[in-house]
Amino acid sequence: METNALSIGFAGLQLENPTMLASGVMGYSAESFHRIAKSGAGAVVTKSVGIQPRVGYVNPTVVQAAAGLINAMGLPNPGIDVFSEEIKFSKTILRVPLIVSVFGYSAEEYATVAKKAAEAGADAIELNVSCPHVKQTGAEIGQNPKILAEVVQQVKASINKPLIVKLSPNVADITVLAEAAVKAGADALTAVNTLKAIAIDAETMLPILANVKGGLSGAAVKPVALRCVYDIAEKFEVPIIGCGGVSNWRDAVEFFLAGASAVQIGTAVADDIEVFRSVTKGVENYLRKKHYRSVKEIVGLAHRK
Amino acid sequence: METNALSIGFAGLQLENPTMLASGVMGYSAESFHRIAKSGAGAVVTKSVGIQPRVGYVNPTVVQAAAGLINAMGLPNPGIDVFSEEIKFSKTILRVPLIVSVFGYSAEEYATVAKKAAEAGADAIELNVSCPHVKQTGAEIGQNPKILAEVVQQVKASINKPLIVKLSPNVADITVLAEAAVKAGADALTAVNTLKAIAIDAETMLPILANVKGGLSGAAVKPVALRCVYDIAEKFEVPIIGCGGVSNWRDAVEFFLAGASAVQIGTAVADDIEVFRSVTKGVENYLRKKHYRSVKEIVGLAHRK
Amino acid sequence: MPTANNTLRTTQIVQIRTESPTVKTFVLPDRLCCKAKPGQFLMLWIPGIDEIPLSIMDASNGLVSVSVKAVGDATRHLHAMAAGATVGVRGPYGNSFTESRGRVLLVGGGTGTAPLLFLAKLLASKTERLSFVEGAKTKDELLFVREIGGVCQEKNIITTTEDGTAGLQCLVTQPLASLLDKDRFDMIYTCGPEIMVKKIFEMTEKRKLPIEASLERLMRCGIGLCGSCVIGKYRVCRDGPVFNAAQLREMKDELGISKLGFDGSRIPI
Amino acid sequence: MPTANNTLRTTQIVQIRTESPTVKTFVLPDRLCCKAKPGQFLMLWIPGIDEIPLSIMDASNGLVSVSVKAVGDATRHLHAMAAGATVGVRGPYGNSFTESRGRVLLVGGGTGTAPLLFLAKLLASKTERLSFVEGAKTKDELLFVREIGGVCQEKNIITTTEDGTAGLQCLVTQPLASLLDKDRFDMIYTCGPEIMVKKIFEMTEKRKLPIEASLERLMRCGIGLCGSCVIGKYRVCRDGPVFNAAQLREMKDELGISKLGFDGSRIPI
Ligand SMILES: Cc1cc2nc3c(=O)[nH]c(=O)nc-3n(C[C@H](O)[C@H](O)[C@H](O)COP(=O)(O)OP(=O)(O)OC[C@H]3O[C@@H](n4cnc5c(N)ncnc54)[C@H](O)[C@@H]3O)c2cc1C
Ligand SMILES: Cc1cc2nc3c(=O)[nH]c(=O)nc-3n(C[C@H](O)[C@H](O)[C@H](O)COP(=O)(O)OP(=O)(O)OC[C@H]3O[C@@H](n4cnc5c(N)ncnc54)[C@H](O)[C@@H]3O)c2cc1C
Ligand SMILES: Cc1cc2nc3c(=O)[nH]c(=O)nc-3n(C[C@H](O)[C@H](O)[C@H](O)COP(=O)(O)O)c2cc1C
Ligand SMILES: Cc1cc2nc3c(=O)[nH]c(=O)nc-3n(C[C@H](O)[C@H](O)[C@H](O)COP(=O)(O)O)c2cc1C
Ligand code: FES
Ligand code: FES
Repeated sequence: METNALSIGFAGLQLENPTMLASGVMGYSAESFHRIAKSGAGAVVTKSVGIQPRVGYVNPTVVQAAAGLINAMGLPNPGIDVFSEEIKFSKTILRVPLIVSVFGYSAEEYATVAKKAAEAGADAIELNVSCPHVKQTGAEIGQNPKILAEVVQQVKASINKPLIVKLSPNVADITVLAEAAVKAGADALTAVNTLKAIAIDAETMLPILANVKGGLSGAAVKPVALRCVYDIAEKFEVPIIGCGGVSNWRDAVEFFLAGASAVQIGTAVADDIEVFRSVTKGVENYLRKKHYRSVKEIVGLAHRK
Repeated sequence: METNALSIGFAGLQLENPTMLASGVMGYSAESFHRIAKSGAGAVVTKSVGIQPRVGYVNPTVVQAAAGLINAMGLPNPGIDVFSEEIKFSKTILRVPLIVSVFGYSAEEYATVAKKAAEAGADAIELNVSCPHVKQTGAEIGQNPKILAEVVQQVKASINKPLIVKLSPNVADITVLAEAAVKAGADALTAVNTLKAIAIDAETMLPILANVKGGLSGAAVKPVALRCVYDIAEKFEVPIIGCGGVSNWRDAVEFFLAGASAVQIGTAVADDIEVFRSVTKGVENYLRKKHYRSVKEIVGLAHRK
Repeated sequence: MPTANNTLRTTQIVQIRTESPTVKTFVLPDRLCCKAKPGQFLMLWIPGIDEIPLSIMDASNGLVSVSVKAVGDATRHLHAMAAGATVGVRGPYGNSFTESRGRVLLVGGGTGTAPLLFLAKLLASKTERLSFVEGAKTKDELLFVREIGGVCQEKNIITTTEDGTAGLQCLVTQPLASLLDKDRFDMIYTCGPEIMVKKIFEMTEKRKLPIEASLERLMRCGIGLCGSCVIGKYRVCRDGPVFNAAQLREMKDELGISKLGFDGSRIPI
Repeated sequence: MPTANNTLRTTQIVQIRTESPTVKTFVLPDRLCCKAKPGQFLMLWIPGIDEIPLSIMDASNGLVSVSVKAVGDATRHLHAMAAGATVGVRGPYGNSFTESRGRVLLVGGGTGTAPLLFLAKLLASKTERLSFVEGAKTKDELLFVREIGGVCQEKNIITTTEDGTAGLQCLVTQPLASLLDKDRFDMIYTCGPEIMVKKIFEMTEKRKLPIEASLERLMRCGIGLCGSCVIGKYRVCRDGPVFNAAQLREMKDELGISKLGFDGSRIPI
């Protein structure tokens, strides 16, 4: 098998393999991106960046649940001006696409941050319109198709780079939001961000996270994330990046079969930073065993009738 | 401690302890209800019943996921006319409240079935407006506040028994649906039904469930279910029955602290039918250790400021 | 909650043997079911078609065998498969026959013979005497004749066919009455059509003999949740499929009389 | 993914000891952290306030101890707690010091002495010679003097204070130069303020001596996800907190110079 069985291109991005670091995980520094790339990731997505610096929430910001984690970091980030330097430096050492995740409190803010990120050298922009635990941004935008469309349009108009919109699973019908994003100009979709959740401690009778509510990630959400990808792929032709609970090659293959062209991995990095390599190797073996020449050939196969 | 530390009354129901069998689990026959009651349940909810018999879906109807199950039974049920006999017989042997779960394809159907169930002797009616895998009923009603209100109103007008509405977690904001249900006459809410999910098999490249999509239950969904209860309790004064991933006393306590007056248990019955007794015992010990005289005293405590 | 048993595993059929014109045995590698005990069953996924409960007929060396009668859509699809085909497996599920010593009688009808053969192999070296009574419609449908001959002594085997093409011409229950009166048995095991099981149970009850019967019911989840397989207060998938005399007594209003259909209503057997 | 370590456990403080005007030791029962190795840390939840990383100072018989300096909101709340108070624990996390034989030197500053004391106890019987250099601002803040005296020979202990109220009047790094030149050491372990660690590392580098240093960074998740604790390409929580000479060399642009602040921007140390 040629070594490029794993390479995949979509939305103007060219990936050597279809695994990416999910936003928010080890996502601040060029050295971290570099290390993740060396661990086998085909692309890296940065922590979500806004217009101003944010210190995020007090701890606890992460708590374990059954087969997953609940986090409420509160979008800590140094602001796009400071982060632009990190983007520039990253581009000098990184040999895989760097996707900058962006958030804002208005369409204008999203556009401003995205523009600066693109100018600093981002290979693509991912819009975080789905963070479930920060008020007035994140999911509040990602749950309303009209507001979402406006944000996507303004960002699209202000950058010349591929635009990925990361969707929230906390909606009644994700295809409505997907449609709004695509019609407004999204080149690809990431599905999905975390599920809105809470953890309460019986002993102290208190919510554990300082922010009370957070987002559930990890294996627990995989069946929901996979269903979101399946739902979108059933309705549109749009490149989808699957995200939620991927920790081994089998999970990744399930996402490809559901209709994803690539997968993002977040929580599983806690277990093993080399997860990108092991997933990629596993997918490669799978393709070989099944006599496929490219991962592209299996995208969406679970929909065949 | 008096033995009635666990007893709780709400919405006109009086329970000896705050655990119930969730709808759909062992939910067809009087003998099963009786056995569940003997295993310590404070009330039992039947499988959801409609106006006509339904055979449900072909197998596979259940598949295991990380920390949970995905099921798509397809609402198999003998129809309310046949089931009325089972209700009548159940009432002759059952010493805990029997709650009949009802579904329909229109407000009229819901009302008709609920009326017959009430006439046959149901102690309360639970409306299943949240089944995520049967088209044109279930979640499609439970995701739309207007349709939901209409269904609740019609049912409420046709019965003289407590009316519980079981909500779907597959919505952007569960409090909107909760509000619609309460304003339309719901006496209590059950939160929540399953999360819409899918399982795909890498080897055969096929969705596993015959119905393709199903509902995720079990420990995986607990953080989401708990958040739904917390969200509702934050906004209204309405009795809430927590449901989703309860398998031990700690889970139950977390639901009480979040604002639930009782919990339903489904998936955990697969591990141990005596789960009702062990949960109840555990809650009792907890209350004693914490010097509470009644479970009522801890309902909603996680909201204290 | 999530257990290894409940995880759906895909595997490839390694061998298919034709046992009769309507029954084939399928041999599958499976790490968990190969450790099953006689009486347990598995859920077999025929991809894209159905998932059905099947008694385990043999289990050893990483392999598990099931013997399947083609009766409908799923079983016919399975019969049409060739070695190498992919299927899914969950389990093993359910309880198993208890191990008895002394004089043991096994009574099998149809594919119900399969789990009894598995049990017989286990008991062969541990019992004082192992008797096997097997019945079928016709000679061709008498299953595992050779295998039973390998574990029981010739004189302890009785076969019956309805058309008289082999053994006695009668129902399997016929020779039982005199056998039970003539001989002392420490345990009777049975599996087969429910009418047969019911009759045998009536015979053992009359004589106050211990019995264990493996029952079949419509099964969906296989793990005690969906309620499809309920008989009386018992779930066949989880509390059974093997039930003893005390339990069978509790379900006498339904045994051989009615079962739950796909819609959960009671239908006559 | 979900591990026992990562599960938040609540537990009650069983003992509180005052070590200095600013440092208290808290003893907690915890099934998992009581098995920690020297160098590992835990995340302590102060309910309703914060959750902070703390080095494990001792672990045995079901109990774990941490020594905490009151420096801000969380640590002051902790100091205000009484025995019996409920806290939450996750961990133990991170790697640990490697066990060396031969002649070993430990250099501690401030609460950095805590994990070194834990290590010293472990190494006492296994090494040829165990030397301890400890520094503090003033006599009152010299931690664990008695305990260190219990594991190291008097002549192998050097203490320094900035105000000269005990031991030598100088920084802890001062006596080190001559010690390292005079004596042969097979391993140097250090933990304390990063400026101190940096200086010591420069000294060991000059002399080509092996070293292991435990670092501190802002930590949120403690499990290698959030990126708060990154130094160079390493996550202090997951790849550390203990780093060897080769690793310290890789982070020399940041060690003692800058760290990530709460907003993820680089701030000077
Ligand atoms: C514990 C148990 C062990 C069994 N062991 C064996 C065995 O070793 N060999 C064997 O050949 N058969 C066995 N069966 C029966 C086997 O499961 C059915 O023959 C099979 O499911 C029929 O499927 P079908 O689609 O081919 O037939 P269908 O056309 O669906 O129906 C044919 C008959 O099978 C019954 N049936 C259908 N689906 C199921 C189901 N999910 N569960 C139970 N019964 C069903 C129907 O009630 C009907 O009477 C067992 C059943 C149970 C419950
Ligand atoms: C691996 C590790 C081991 C540690 N071991 C000990 C120990 O054994 N004893 C001890 O007294 N202290 C230890 N610390 C430092 C301790 O975590 C901080 O002193 C504590 O978090 C301060 O919290 P505060 O709210 O009291 O102070 P704040 O007012 O929040 O801040 C005071 C200082 O502490 C730092 N700090 C605040 N929060 C954190 C955090 N979550 N992680 C790291 N630093 C933080 C700030 O940068 C600031 O410089 C350790 C830190 C790390 C990373
Ligand atoms: C600690 C943590 C921080 C996260 N921060 C962000 C973020 O800043 N922006 C974002 O879009 N998603 C963020 N996420 C969500 C992940 O990118 C991802 O969508 C989610 O965790 C599901 O994937 P996983 O199961 O592989 O972790 C974060 C997740 C975690 C666990
Ligand atoms: C096998 C199965 C069948 C179910 N059938 C129904 C049903 O008929 N009606 C209904 O309202 N909920 C049904 N549910 C959902 C449960 O009542 C419950 O809301 C859900 O499983 C979450 O609770 P748990 O995690 O304790 O199982 C079913 C769940 C399972 C697992
Ligand atoms: S098959 Fe579902 S309970 Fe037995
Ligand atoms: S504290 Fe989160 S990565 Fe280290």
